[in-house]
Amino acid sequence: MSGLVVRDLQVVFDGFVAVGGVDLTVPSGDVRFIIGPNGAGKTTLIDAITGLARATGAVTFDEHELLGRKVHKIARLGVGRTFQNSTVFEELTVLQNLDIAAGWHRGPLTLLRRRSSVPPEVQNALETVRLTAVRDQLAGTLPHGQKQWLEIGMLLVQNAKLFLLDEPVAGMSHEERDATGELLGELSREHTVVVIEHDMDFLRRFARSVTVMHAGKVLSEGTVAQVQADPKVQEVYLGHPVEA
Amino acid sequence: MTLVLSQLFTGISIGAVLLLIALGLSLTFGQMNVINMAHGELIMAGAYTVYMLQKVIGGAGFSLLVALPVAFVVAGLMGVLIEVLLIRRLYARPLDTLLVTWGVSLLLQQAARDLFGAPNVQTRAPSALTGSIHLTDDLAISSSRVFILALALIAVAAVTVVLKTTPLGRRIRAVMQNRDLAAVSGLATGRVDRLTFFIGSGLAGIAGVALTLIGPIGPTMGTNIIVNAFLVVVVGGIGQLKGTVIVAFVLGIVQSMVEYTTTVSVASVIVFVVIVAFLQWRPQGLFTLRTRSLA
Amino acid sequence: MFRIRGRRSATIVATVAALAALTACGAKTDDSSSASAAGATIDTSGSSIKVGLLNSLSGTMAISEVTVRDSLKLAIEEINAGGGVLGKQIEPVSEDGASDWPTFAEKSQKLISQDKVAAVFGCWTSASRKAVKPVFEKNKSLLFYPVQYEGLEQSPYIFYTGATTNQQIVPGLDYLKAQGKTSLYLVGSDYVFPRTANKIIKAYAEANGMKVLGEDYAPLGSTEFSTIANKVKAAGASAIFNTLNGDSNVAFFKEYKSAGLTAEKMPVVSVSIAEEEVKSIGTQYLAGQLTAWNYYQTTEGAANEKFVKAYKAKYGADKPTSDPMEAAYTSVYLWKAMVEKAGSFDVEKVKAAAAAGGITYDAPEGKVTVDGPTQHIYKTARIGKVGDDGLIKEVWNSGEPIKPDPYLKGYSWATGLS
Amino acid sequence: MTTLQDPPVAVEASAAKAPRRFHALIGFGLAAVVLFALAPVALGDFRLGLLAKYLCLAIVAVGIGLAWGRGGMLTLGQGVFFGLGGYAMAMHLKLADAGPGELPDFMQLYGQLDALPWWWKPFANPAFALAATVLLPMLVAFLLGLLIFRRRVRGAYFAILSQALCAALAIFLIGQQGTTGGTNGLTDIQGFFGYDLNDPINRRMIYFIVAAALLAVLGVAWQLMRSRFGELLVAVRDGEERVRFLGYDPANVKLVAYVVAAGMAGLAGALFVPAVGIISPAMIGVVPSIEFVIGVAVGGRASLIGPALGAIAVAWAKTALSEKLPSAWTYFEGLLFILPVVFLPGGLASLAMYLRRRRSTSTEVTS
Repeated sequence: MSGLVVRDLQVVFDGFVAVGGVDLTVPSGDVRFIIGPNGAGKTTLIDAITGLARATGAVTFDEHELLGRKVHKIARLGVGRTFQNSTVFEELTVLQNLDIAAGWHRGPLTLLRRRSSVPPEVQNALETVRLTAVRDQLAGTLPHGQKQWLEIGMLLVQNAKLFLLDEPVAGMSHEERDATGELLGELSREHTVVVIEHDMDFLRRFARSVTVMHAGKVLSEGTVAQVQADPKVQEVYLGHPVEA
Repeated sequence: MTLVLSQLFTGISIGAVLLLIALGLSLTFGQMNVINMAHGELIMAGAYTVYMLQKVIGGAGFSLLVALPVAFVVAGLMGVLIEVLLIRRLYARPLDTLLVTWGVSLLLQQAARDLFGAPNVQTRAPSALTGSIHLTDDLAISSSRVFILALALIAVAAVTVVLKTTPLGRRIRAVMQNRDLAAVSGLATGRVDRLTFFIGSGLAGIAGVALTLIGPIGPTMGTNIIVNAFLVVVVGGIGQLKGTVIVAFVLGIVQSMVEYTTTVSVASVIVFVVIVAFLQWRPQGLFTLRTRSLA
Repeated sequence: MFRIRGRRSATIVATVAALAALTACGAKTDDSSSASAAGATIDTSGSSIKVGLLNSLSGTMAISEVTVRDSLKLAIEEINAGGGVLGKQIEPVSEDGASDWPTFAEKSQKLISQDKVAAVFGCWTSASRKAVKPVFEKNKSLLFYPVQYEGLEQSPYIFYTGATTNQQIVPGLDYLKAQGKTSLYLVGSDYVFPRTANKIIKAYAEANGMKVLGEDYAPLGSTEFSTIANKVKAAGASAIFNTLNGDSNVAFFKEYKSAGLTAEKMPVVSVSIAEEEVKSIGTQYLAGQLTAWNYYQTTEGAANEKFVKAYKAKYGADKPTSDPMEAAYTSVYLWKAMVEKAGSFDVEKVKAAAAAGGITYDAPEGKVTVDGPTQHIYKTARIGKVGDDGLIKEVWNSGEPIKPDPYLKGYSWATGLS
Repeated sequence: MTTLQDPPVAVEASAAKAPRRFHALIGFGLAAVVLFALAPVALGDFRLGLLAKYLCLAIVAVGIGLAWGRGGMLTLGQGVFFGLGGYAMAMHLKLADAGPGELPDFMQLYGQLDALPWWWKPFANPAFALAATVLLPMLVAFLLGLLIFRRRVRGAYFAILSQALCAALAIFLIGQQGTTGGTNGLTDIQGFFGYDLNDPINRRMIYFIVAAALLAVLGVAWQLMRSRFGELLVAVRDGEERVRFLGYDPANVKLVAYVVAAGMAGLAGALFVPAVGIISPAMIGVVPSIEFVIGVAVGGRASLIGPALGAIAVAWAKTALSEKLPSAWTYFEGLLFILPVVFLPGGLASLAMYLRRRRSTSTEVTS
């Protein structure tokens, strides 16, 4: 089936089990939120899918097996991700950032020439993530929210089909969150989106489905309402304002 | 058989020298990720300490014993001075630290030349450390090498104890594993850095004292040994004392065996090839701390 | 546009043709300094005459070469005090070779074409001499080289005032043979002099019934000698011939002593350890060992007493004098003698004066004579023993100055070496 | 042209950009006038010869600027490639000096060889030797880079490994005296492809070749920096892992920059031989290799012209200072490593950029 399929995924660091047997199915077009307390293994799960952490089990995306492939080969299969701390190239302009993200398939001759015009997909992405006005500004000078958008824009031009976003709205203002949420909705028309997030309010408004992780395992899965009603989740989140 | 044994011991003793030199580095480079190219000049400072003390105290054996703590403090303080004045500004730029400390090493070398003169100076070794100990009739090991081996092992043990059991050691490891987190949890990372640097540099001073027994004491004595010492730490793996210890001895034995059967120049090339091959197998060194950071 | 020598290469001509238009504006054929191809211009206009002193004042070789520069300056001062050369005061221009061979070449070019010196004194390592040799030959200018070396060289523009192999190494071997030593172990730094010296030693040993039990080279500056000491000990030779240089000697002798070897059981003959080095290694390790040179601070004679006294008065009572320093000091006086005989500073005339023979000087090492054809000098070989006081005492000498033979043509066993 | 539409804020972006075409053309023109017209007229043969040597060092510096400034690879081993290029050239020139079928002088003296070693033979061919001066270093860099970058050895590890390579190669070359000339290196080179190097006019020709090579190398570096590859290289420097997640293999990107830098160092070494007349292991070891880097740090590691100017300035300062005060040079050199790196990490080039920015903001205010 298309979409992301994870079966019995295990990641072990020096004897410490970070992810212990996770099964996860995200059909294409879904906007899946993954939540869980710190240390639940959320980021490690994404690390394993994208090839950063060594794992056992099986991960397929659109029928391609991902485990065992190198990071850049997985990226070429249409798997894109962002990081908790924004990792745009601060010494390059917004345009340059996007142009690089759009270009892994370029041949040597194109690479060795100067960019003569803005590629159409980059232009589109600039408009989608609303960064046209700051196109020639160094990415390092952007405010935090715009950096996160730039990251999403880079995934767009990268032609990623699966978006793995690690806390994309942390540190954003309310307006920025809303805008980001809407952007996620637009994206889901053509992409599969997986978001790691702590912000419950944001989750309730924009998630289509939710997976709750705890101690390296999947605790609960379903719609927002289903998950909120799950007693196991309430137990884990005791003292956390789930109901609020 | 005797030959193999005596060559094995030679290898172990070369390893002990390497270990003593690399031990300080495994703290400053391994724990703090600071490449201190002036480490060799701190070793030099330790060696000149012996020279000065012999002028003041006399008595070869006694002055050598006194030199151990004095050299530790002298080199340690010099290290702290370098840390405070320069390295502190460069924690985010490790490669720049390399260049800056190379500059420091040039300054210290020239300063030594101006203070003590360009020629090597001589120190006297206590007579107990100039001969050899006969294990059998034809198997003898040099007593200065035994002394250095013992010194190296004691130093390793002491550093291990400090790192594993004392509050300071816990702080050092905390800062190394996550500087930001340690700072947030209220650790004065600046003070921990300075203390780590003091100990690492002080160990260089002790290595300098030991080197007076087997090598020349002069302004350039540090440069000759520093490249190999860095290799030991790199191959041993960052942040891991046991890696440094094992690699120092293995490298010493490989070097002495290859050198015995071929020539020094071939041996140095072979050692380099072995290291590159080894890094193909374990690019992060023999032992690594797995962390979940992006870098 | 360009002066062509020999065959041309099509590829380069093509490249150069592209540049020719550009070069036309720069490469003027009447450029004043291009006259240097015809021979060095020496500035004799003033009341003084410039000479160059080319020594490493920084870097690894500074330790040794600074002492040479000091004794060169001493000789110049003495000559100036005595009225100079041909009525002109000598004005030394000192340059730093920085222990780096290309720098030596650069600085010698500077001394010749900028300072227009009458002669240059200096260089220590063979590598630096090889680097400057083409510069002096090209500019037809003179170099006086004051250090014992490996022979096999005879440049028309270099005077060699240190020993060649038959004045130092061969006498050293003769001495060992006379002492009844039948086997040798060779230890040296990895560069030209030890490798060439050891080749000669092996040929000598073969012809004289001695065995060479092993041969080891350590990189210059190497200070890890435990393996070599092990090899030496295991081989059990009756003597060691040591051509190590600088720092390595310190480490080698410490290791030698640690291995339980002694001067009585297995003496070491060293050819690069002079009084200055004895000081830095320490008599604790060196006492009783042998050296082969042409001069020691203790060499007897009025000329040496005067030299040692003057040197210590100028540079300090604790400063020893040594063979290369003496050869440097002597080289200035020999140049003075040649110039005065020629009656001119002109390089070709000075060379002709030397070639005619009869240039002698009562040097601290004894009377030396310039050998016209080879431009080396006759020197007395002296074997010395390191004493507990750090001085070297002569235990044997060749009796009379030995004729220099850089290519060892007079030794039947040496055929095929050069 | 996108430049015309750039908003004023784009000045900020110039840190990661190569000079614009217009500025670059002016710059190249200016450099050509200085190198080809002014210097040859103003300087005598001796100083011009020195300048040729400095320009060789500048060529190495341009490569280091690319690898280190743009690519983040602090290579402390450029001496290896400089040496390979130099030895390839010197081997050919020695063979040409000796004449067909003859052995070079030092081999007869020290090697006692009857025949040329097999690996010397191809260098008798001028085309092979010329190609080898650049291709041989590039090949070695390629193989080494493949091993090192693929295994993600980087940062300090890479720097130390490249330094160890220098030490090993220098010791190895010294050990093979009979076939490489040992510590002496290859010296006493008389001719350069038929031209007599003792003739001052031909030495001027060498200068012009070196100057042209420097301009060409700057041209290559300029094109690489302004190209998409140049942007990618900066991206790899600042976020190697991030680039990986965009589908690139950063090892390949770094490999290209490293190999190009090695080729430049090889070219510089090859030109150094006729310009100075010697190549020896002393030019390969740890110390000269790290000295190549100071000029780059002083001039501005990430800029185009900074490394070249820095290298020339430092080499000139070394000659000038060591003529007057030899021991002062070592102190000065030590400070050169410390002060610019600590207080002006962008080098002199960043100072120039800072001034330009101040001027441009002040003109904005007034207009």
